Amino acid sequence: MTSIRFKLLAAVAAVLMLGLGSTTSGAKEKVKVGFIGPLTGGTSANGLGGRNASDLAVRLRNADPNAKHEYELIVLDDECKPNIGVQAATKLGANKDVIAAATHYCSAVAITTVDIYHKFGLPIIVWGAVLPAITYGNTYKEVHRVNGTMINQNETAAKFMTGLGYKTWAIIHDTTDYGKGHDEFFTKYVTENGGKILGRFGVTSDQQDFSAELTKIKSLGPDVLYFGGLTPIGVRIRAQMEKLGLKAQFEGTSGIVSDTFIKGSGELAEGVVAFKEGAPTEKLPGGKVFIDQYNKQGYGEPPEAYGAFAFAAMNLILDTIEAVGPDRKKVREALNKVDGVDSIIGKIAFDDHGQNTIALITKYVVQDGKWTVWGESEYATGKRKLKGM
Amino acid sequence: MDVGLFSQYVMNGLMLGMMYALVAVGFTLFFGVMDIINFSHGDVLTVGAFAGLATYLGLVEIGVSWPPAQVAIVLAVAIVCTAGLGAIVAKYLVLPLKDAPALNTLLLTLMLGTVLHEAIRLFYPLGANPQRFPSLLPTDAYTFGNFTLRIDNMMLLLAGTAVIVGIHLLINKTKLGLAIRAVAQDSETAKTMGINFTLIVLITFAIGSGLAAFAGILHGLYYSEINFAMGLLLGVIGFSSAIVGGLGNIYGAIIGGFLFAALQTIGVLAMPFASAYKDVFAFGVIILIMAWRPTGLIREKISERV
Amino acid sequence: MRRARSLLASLLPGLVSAAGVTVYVILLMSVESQAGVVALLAAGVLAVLAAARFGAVARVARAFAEQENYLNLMVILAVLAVTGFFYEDHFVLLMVTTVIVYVIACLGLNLQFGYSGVLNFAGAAFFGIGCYTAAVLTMNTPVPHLVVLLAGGVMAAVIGSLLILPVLRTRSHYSAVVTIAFSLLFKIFLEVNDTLGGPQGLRVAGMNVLGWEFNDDIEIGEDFEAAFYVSYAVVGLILLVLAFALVRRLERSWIGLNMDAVRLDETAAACFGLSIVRWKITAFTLGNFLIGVAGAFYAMMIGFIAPTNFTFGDSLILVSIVLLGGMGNPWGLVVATVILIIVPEKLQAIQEYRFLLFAALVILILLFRPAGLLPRQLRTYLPGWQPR
Amino acid sequence: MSDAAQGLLVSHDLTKRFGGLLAVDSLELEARRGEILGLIGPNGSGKTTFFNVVTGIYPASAGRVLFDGEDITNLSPQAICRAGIARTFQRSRLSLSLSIFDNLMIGNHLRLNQGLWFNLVRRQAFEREFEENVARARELVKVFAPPLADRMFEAVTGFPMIDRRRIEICRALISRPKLLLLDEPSAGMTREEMTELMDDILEIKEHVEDLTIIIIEHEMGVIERVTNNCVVLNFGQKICEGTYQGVAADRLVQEAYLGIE
Repeated sequence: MTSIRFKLLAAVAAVLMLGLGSTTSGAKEKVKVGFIGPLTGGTSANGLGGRNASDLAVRLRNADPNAKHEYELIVLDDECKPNIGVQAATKLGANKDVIAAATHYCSAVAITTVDIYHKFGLPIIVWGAVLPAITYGNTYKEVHRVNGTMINQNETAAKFMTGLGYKTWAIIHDTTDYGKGHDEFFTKYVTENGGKILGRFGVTSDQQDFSAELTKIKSLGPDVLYFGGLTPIGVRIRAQMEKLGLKAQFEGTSGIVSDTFIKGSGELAEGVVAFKEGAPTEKLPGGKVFIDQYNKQGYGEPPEAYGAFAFAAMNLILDTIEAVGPDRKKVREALNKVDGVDSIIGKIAFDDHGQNTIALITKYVVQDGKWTVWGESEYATGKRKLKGM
Repeated sequence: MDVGLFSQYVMNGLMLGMMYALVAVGFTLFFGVMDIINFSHGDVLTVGAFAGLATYLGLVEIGVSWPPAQVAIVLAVAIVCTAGLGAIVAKYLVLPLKDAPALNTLLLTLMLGTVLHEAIRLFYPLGANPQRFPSLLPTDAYTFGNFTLRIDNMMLLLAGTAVIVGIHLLINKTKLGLAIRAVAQDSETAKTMGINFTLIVLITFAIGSGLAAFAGILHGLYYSEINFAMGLLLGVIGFSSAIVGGLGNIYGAIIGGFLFAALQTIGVLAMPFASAYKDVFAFGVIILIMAWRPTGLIREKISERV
Repeated sequence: MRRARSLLASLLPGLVSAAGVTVYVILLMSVESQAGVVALLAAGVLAVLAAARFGAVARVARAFAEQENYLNLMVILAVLAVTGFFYEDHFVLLMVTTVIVYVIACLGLNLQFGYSGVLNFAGAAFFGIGCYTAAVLTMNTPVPHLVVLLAGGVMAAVIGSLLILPVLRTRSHYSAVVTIAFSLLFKIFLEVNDTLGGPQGLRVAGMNVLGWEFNDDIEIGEDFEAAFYVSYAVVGLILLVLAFALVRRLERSWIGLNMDAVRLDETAAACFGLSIVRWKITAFTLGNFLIGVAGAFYAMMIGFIAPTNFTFGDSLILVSIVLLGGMGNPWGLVVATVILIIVPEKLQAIQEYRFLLFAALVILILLFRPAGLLPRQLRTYLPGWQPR
Repeated sequence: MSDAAQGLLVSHDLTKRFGGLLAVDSLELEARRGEILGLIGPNGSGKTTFFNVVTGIYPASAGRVLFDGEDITNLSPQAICRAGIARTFQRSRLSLSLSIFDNLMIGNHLRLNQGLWFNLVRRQAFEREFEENVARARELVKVFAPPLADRMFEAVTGFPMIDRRRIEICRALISRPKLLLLDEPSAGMTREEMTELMDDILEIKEHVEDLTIIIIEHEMGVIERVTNNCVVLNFGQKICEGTYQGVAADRLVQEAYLGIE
């Protein structure tokens, strides 16, 4: 009997608290928007950066006296696992108060959840997942993506590298969808451009020792070691190349364009090349403001490689809601028509599949402990030389 | 395959095997005295490596820059940290569960491992990111064709061998070792002969965990990088090695460690375009070995009293 | 008349507690604000502690033991009540069904090491086999989906039988390594292998039984519309009742006794003619079957599966549930699953600290309540049977 | 047709080696039908190992074991149980977390219907079999451990050593063996308990005709009171046999065993 009385008390307490919670809203209509990304696990650094950037977009908007609505950001963790992603997507989709969302860094999660957004009619913008099929594998009007796919990235990379005169490659990729996708598209474009793949090595994302693979690669003697994967193993591979005296040029993907890679590799990072969608944030209209504002908010984590995309996606959502009102269908229609809107990642234009078509790819090289745009580096001018040049 | 390349593979395999063997020996020591698996061992190794890194950063801060002194102090601090941690784990988490089913201890230590590496991820500054580990040893390299021999690797290999030989001598030639072996054989009898059971267990855990710190520093120096998750797979592989070799037997653990490293290396060599299968191959072979030799390659003495 | 009244009296504690818990769960699922969730959870813990202090828990337990059939029915009604209450709320229903699926899988694990002492650290792998079977069958063949559920279980059992030899020959820690190795191998294999979708995984068709399309929202008449998860929740509940009944009957038979004997003392059991091999195989295979069925059902509900769902860490969560609930107690599983699945979901505030707190909680329970939250009771062969 | 002149259990040249250690050395032993045979000897003389080889837990290194005229050497423990041998263990090996009834039913394994279909689906038939066995178990317990008959559905953990020993003996008896092997039943008991135990054993003999018992004991009082014959082992070899009085007077035995104590 005691337990019942306790529960009644608890219920009363909870109801009171609910009441208190909901009385704080001001004069403006409150509108909810969502963010989903990996906040725990191996890729959490990127997820937290994206969350902070989205949060920044919402905070800036709420501080704007001209905004028609007051926005509330609902943040959910997908752990980079498809089943957890489904839970998060269902939670947002089923909550009719949520008008739109910026979602997913991990491709395996995004590819799983697009059906759910479609089912619930929730318009979303993918802010980091790069698998082509997320937009091109369906015709869902709800699904959009601001960042480019790995197709664009590898086409540029292959053309650029063969253009420099490199002939042969060995590939190490992690066995996630990210690594395997990069392997597939890079192989395709590099072969089209006359390059040759001498060997291909899949590694698991928690592998520590790559000496067997690297020794084998050393005996194959490629000009370039292409790595399709994320920063943590990128750092390990770069260090172990050195120990084994492997002198090939190191080429990475968007997954290693981070300060962490440079911090982790130290002087070994010098001369590493990699490719990423979008222009460097500080070079874009509003990019400087983004970086200043981000630093001003005092977030615990840096924005990382895709923070700017998350910011752009969230901003686009907020703009659209301001324009057409908090209605999922209207927002969806308006997003489908986005064509040439300015943002901190450049102009955004969605094609029939909701894919941003003006996906600019920037070439980077590490120079003196910094990711430097190729054209501005001493490597481009010939003052410094890549390996084997 | 030319000689240089072959030597390179052997060298790689030896280093990897050494790392696995050091971890496996810890597992086997714990099993010997307590008949339990301490699954947090891999993460204790991570703690050791991070303690070493923090010490190094501290030393740089106060101006100690002579590498041999740095190595010595980093090792000493890391080993003392994990040895203490090991003893605390034994006293407050493992010994209280002495009479519980084996599964409880297994799960408890697994969860302890999670607590340790999650704590590093969340509370070490930028702990979620890989950390650069300094090169404290001379990095001169000699090249013979396809074979690159680095002085630091050679030193690490020798140091690892010395530690394993040292543990062997400690267990087999000293009074402490005798006591450890007595407890391992039959803790009841050992108690009646005046051996302080609890003390021996604590000392064994301290030794084993100190060994993990050593392996962690070795790992950092060899790979120049450490991260919060490095102990997970090392723990599982070290455990598998100890089991395949035969629990409670130091030689078994060493053999198991080198066997696992060999399997992975062969996996890459044999399947140039399918090397991702190398772990599938290695674990598959482990399962087959267990089917063939259910108590490990070096058989555990059956001491079941009927 | 008097009989009816005494029946009611003995039912009352169980009825009241079941109703209380139902209301509590409904409240918990409806509360959004973090303060509300924390207050409710604290109130729940205090209520249970207080109830235990004043002997109410024991009374409830006795009521459940004496009037099992009525109270089992009561619990089923409670789940239906929660489902009905949230008939429009997709997310809550997804959580309810997820809990149901986990309980089914853990019932399988419970057969394996709760009863027979056969360690299995590859629960998530066998679950994954069920999922992949469902993916392949629903997308490529016209096999009816109820048969797909069975096929998922059979596949898990068949692939599990590859491990039978090493599992039978090894004991305790040695058999742990066999399943741990399998668990790691399974996930890596799926990632590397391209025919099963590789790291991206596979699409799974939604369930369809005799033309009843599960993935469509339910519309009755003009005004009534219910979330499609209601279908999954109801069918999941039916599966759960079947699995629960199977496990319960097994426990309450000579077979359950044999399994206990094998777990507690193989040598002694062999000396009385028990075939250790036979009962270990029975438990391992049947357990994997249940896990596989749960997997096939889950895959059809989620719609897309990928290797990262089936890691060693996921297997550990399953093992933790069985241990925390109280080895060998199916009701304990239910309680532990609800706590481990629902609470972190509601406590969004702990986000990044979730794993840390989860691990610490398991350690505390193992230290201070080693037999689990609801320790297993002595076997009663027949429900409500009293020695005369 | 077994030869009445031959013993129920006969071992020929039975040898068990552990590495270099000869635990049982060319043992010739015979237990005659219906007798209680005592097996004595110092610690480590191979008594328990002999039981373990007979019940199939250890394979024999050499030699043969005949039971009821059949060769049972190296059969599985299960097959030996089926042949009609039941035993108790030196350290009590009851399943402590189970009830007395559960433990007895483990002993009764071979008489229970173990079919999946029967156990899972035919619950009414199962109910009948269950009730029958409750009655059987109660009957047995009433004879050998009357106070326990009303507490059959309590966990064994709660009972003192003497009761556990009784339960263990009941567990062995419920399968109606032809041969009962008792491994140091008096271990860890007080004087009074030991007297009760001896009464129990003699009572078993009275109730169950034709039962043959081999008993390992250190307590000479027990051996003296209950056994018909004795075999003395030392270092795995038989050094003497005969009645207790005869054996006790033997010089070899006194040297090996009694003298040393």
